[in-house]
Amino acid sequence: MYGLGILKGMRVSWRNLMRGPITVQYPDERLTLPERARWAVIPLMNDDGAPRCTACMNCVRACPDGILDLSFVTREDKTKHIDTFRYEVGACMMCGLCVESCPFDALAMGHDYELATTDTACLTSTLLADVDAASPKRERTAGDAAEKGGDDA
Amino acid sequence: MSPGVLALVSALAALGLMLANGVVLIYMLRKVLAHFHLRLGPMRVGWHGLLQTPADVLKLLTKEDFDPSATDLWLFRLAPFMVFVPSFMAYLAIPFSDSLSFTPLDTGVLYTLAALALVPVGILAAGWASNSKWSLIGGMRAAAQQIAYEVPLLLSVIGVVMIAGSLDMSEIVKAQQGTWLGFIPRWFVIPQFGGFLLFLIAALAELNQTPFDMSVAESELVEGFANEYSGMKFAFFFLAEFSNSFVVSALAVTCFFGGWLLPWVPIDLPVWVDVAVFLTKTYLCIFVLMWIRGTLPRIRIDQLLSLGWKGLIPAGLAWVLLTGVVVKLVP
Amino acid sequence: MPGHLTIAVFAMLGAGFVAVTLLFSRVLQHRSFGDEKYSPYECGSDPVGPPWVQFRIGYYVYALLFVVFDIETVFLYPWAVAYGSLGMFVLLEMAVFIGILAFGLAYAWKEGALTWR
Amino acid sequence: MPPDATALSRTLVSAGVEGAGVSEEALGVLARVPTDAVAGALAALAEDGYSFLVDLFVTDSGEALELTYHLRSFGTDDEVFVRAVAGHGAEVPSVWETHPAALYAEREAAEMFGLSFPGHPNPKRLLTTDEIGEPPLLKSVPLRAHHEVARPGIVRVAPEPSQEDEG
Amino acid sequence: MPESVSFAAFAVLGLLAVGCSIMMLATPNVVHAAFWLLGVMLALAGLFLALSAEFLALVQVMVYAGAVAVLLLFVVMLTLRRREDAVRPIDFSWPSVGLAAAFLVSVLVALRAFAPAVPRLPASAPGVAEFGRLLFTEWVLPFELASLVLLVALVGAVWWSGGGDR
Amino acid sequence: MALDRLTGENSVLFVRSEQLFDTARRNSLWYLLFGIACCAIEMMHAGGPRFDFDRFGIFHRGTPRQSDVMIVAGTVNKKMAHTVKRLYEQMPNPKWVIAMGACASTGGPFRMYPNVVLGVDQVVPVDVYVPGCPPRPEALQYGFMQLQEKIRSTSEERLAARRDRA
Amino acid sequence: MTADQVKRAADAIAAEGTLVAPKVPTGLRRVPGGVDALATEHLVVNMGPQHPSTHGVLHILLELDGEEIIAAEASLGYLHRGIEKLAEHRRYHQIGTLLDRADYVSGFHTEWAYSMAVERLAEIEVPARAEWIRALMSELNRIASHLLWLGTFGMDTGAMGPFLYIMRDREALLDIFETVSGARMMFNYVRPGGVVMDFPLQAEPLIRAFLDTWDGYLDEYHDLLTGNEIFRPRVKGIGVIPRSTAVAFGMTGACLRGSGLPWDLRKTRPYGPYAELDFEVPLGTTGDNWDRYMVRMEEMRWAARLARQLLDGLPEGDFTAKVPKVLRPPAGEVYAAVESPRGELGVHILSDGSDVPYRLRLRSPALFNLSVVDEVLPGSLIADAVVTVGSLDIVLGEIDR
Repeated sequence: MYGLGILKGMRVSWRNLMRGPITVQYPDERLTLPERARWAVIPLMNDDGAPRCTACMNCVRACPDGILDLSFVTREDKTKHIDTFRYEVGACMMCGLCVESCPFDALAMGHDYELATTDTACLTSTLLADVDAASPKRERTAGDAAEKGGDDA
Repeated sequence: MSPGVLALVSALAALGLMLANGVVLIYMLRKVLAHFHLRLGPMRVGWHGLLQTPADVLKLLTKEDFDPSATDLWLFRLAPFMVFVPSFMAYLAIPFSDSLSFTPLDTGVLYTLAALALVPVGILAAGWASNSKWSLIGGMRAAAQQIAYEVPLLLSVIGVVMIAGSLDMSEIVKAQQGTWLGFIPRWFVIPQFGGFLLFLIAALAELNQTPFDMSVAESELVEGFANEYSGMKFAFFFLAEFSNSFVVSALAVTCFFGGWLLPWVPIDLPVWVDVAVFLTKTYLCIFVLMWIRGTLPRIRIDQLLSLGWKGLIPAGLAWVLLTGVVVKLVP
Repeated sequence: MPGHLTIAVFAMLGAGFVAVTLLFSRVLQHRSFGDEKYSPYECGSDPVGPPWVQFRIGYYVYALLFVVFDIETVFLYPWAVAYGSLGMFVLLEMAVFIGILAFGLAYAWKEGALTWR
Repeated sequence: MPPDATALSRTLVSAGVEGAGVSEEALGVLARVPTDAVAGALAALAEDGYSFLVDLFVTDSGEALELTYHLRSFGTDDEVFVRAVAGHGAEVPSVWETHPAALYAEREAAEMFGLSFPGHPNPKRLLTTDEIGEPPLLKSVPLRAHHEVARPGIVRVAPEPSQEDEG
Repeated sequence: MPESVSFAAFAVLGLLAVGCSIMMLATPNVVHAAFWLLGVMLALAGLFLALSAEFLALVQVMVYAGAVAVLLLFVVMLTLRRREDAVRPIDFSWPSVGLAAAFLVSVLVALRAFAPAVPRLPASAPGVAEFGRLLFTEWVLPFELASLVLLVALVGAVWWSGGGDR
Repeated sequence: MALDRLTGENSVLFVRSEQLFDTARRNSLWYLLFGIACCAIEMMHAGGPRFDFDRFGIFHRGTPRQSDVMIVAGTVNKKMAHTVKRLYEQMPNPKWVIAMGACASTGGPFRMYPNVVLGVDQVVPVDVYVPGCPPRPEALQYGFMQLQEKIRSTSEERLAARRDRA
Repeated sequence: MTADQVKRAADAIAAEGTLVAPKVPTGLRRVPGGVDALATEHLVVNMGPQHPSTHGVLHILLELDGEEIIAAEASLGYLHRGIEKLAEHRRYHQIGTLLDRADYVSGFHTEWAYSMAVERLAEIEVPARAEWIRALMSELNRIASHLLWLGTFGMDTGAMGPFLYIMRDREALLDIFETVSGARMMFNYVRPGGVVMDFPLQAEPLIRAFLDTWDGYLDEYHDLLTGNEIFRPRVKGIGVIPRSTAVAFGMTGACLRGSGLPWDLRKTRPYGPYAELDFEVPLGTTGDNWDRYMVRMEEMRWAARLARQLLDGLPEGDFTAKVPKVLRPPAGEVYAAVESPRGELGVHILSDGSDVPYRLRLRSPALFNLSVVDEVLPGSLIADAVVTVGSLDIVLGEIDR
């Protein structure tokens, strides 16, 4: 009968009214992000608070957009000192390639998505500044890194 | 009180009612639609978003409303008046209770319909004056739609007028007093169900409401006739739209749902109960309109027109004659 | 005739309210000018040609039909109001009246005037 | 099921396409035709059922541009590639009359590689405006350098002044 | 209601109607002219209202302001080709103004002359019910003729507009 | 004309009313329905039932004339830049811009390509940048909260400055 | 669908004759019609780039007579961001991120097509588990993509209910995607050789919960739109694309199937695990908006059934093959395509043996599907044009690339 389809549609919206809202009221309630969720990059630290980064530059090379910028100096004893490790969060596409490429687990994709800012300076953040880089602990991973670095050079 | 002062007081009261209605209805629309769509609607401005509409109004008040270049300046500025004033005047004849209305009018039903009939002319003016193609199409659609649905709307209440024998809205309500067989309220919606269906469809079209929201068809004409309007000028279109839905719902309640009458309660009730009953019924009607709005797709302009001309007008004429026969046969 | 006076007061108050509010709003708003800003809105593109062009004739036929039927419907109102107090003959009269116009509608329908475009 | 190379070359020859070479490669059956014979070859293949143009693949080999028309026949459920080599800025006859799918593909190829397709009914730019300059997909056109985009803070460019006035 | 108020209303509305019609003639923009005509219609409706002819006023609003104005707007929009078309030359030809004035004066004189012959209006206008009763008893023939007139208008419109196609 | 012209910049009336209006403005941010690329999908989700922009009073309008905020949701290239600029210009005062996502903030993954504009702030002034590719709907809502904060603080700063001058 | 069906359809095409080039060049096609003395003047209107129903930044220039469209011309490129050019400067494992953003509504499909091309080029054997995970995710993605289409299609016809209801289901799907890949839209999950991380345990209950509710919700969408007396005349018989036109303009996917040609790469060029799965491909007959609508609606049902099969039969094993960190496929050329929600999404790679592709071309289904608008829009009303464009299900990111 003509009009039955319309009434059926009305019934569907009534049923949805009865189901109740599914809204998560954001600033007051938050969704828990899954473990794998990828948001802004964060540097990981050892238990003693020193960075795990060895300044191997793998992540910088892995980044498709070139938004990571690591400047360091190598001392005579082959240890490295990180001047700045800068990260342009405003251009980051959060693909996670830098984290995948890191042989030392020194980077992670954080779960902080509240990145909005009114200040253009905040679009670039400094992950590490003026710290000593960790030394590559195991030969194998360091070798891997060296090989990879040489590969890409 | 002299008649002039009385008129002024009632007009001010009507203005207050209209503005209050606007505020309440916009809030209600957002909340009701939100809940139909699994959402919450305004929540953060005031308790459960109660201050949302005042905030919107204040913002619109301070928003720049400029006249884009090459508009037909006078018409562009006049259009909000042409839409707002008739829809405000339509409040005049609504009977809130036996004794309470802004002014008793012998021709109340016809008056309300005539006032509403002027609104699309204003919309046409807005669309024409805007110097924007989408607006122009929106305005033309509004006028074409009015042309097709004015007649069915007029026809749909004739049956009611015939039974009640009056155009006075309170007389129409009084004709619906009592019950049939002791429990069915004597509301005209039952004997005049065909007329009610006609009224529902034609009123939706007259209100520019989904599924007939031709002139503001968002997915087709962006914002339709109101494309170039900003700030307070736009707010008046918006307000008029909501106020019209109140007027039409009030008309429906008066003509088909027994106005302020509470069924099965024969005793005379105090005025405030009458008013409360009337407003409750009206708001229920508006709720149904919102329900429709949240559900249905939009009809196409040519389908709309042929529905009006080929469906509703013949049906309306037939219904009028049928009612005439039945009224004569069943006194 | 207090009703008629009220109508006049309503009209004036409505218009006055709009005017005062628009003026008040004008006082409150910050205005700025610019050519782009005042250009007509057309989805963000450059408009091609003026909007004020000759429109299609289909609208006009509808308007003519509308006038005819509007007048007819208006005649129906006094009939409806007086219906109860008059005899059976008014039904006949109205049937003739409606019949003649329904014939017109049928003619328009047959001629395709009711088909849009 | 790949089409028979010899049958294909017979088809092309009978259609008057001179100098066509058909070979089976990793990509599929590939017919190499001279640039000015493209339209004829595609028309012949369309007659043969290859009326569905999957894609037009253009690449810049440095010296020249290679155009690969990827055709499919729904009748025999197989695919063939037609390749023509054209110089930079060369004219390649449009194939839209037999394969209207080429209407957009050719416009895109024209602006991306600086080709022109005489016979195209609407040879406007499809995706870009004149502001883009050189055809961007040519190998000679560079991307932006890192130093052009990497910036410590964003230099804010004020929009064009619109006269502020409260009047 | 005191007589003076009624007269004041009559005067204001009359002036409004006259003013609108003068503007309608004087405006160079034909679309504006259509809207001025709308103003005239509304002022006339007001006049009917001031004369307590409620039903007539509403008919005036519905038919003239609602329907005829839209019709006229459509006509105007239908004949426009460019925006410049909306602007028409206004040149008063004084003879025609004189002719119109002479006509007006003669009408007034005639009214004055035949005033005693015109039956006095009833003190109050008949209600809708009374109007309906009269329409369907005394004036039933003109009423039915009206339907024929409307039919002719309708058929004419359909024929004229469809003529080009068929 | 603005109120300060009438009352003087430092009048209590002006200061208080500006405060009130800024409260209203930041609670009624209507955005222009304008999705450019990937971020538009998340923008739709932000308006969808799970995140519900309407809770904040944030609502979409189709035309720039009625919008307060323009969310630039996606990559702006040279062809688009004109449109973005025009739409921004066509919005009435006061107006704000949110650059949503990496592309609108800085050019994002596509900024090496010469046709891409390096952030929409090269075209229109941006108030809030929302990094992410695309940002979560919550991130966009957080961006709106930042914008509300900005409106509040600029209003307070302005008022404080005026009080100082008084 | 069987090979037999394809054959029959092909015969039908041969009988119809596919060589139906438009008589007047596209972009200039006009509705024939006399111009008489009272002729109306035509209105040239820009629809887009900012328009609620151009699904992004499509710009169509319409020439109108009243509300009837006389001529239409699509103008693209408002989202042209050089994905193909950028890909020539990125190493193979970095390209997936770009392609995600090409078809941003169905990232798994683009990633899969690209990975498939690279795997063929580098001759990598993909483990079965990886293929099944890919298929599972892309079927779910097909539902998500079609849902978005359904919502916007509802909006185009004026119904706002469906748009908000589909958001509920999309949220459930995006939660699944985020659990599996770590992102809601830009997954970067399918890589040459397999997938980047194994299918997580937490995802299975989520998917099952979604699939359990899905059929009921789909029926509700049918109730909301399919049976609706207002909706049906809006789509039935509107925007008819005959089979010959669809083939001539290179249309694929639901648009081609809506026109009655049973061509679905999952059946006709089975890739991944599709040869082992049991499913049907819905078909239309006339090629109007209704057929495209019904085909997509039924595809969603089948996609859910496929997802259930895939989830039940997910094989154990490795989730990725051994792939060197810097991939240098041998010089060569390859074309690989998947059936994306919009149609045949192909990736054509030319490699010169280095670590970046020499040239990468994305065969965008929506570009070819869209190319038909210049042809079909003339003669319809604005309201129909909106619905017809909606029924083509375009994604501008993929069209403009």
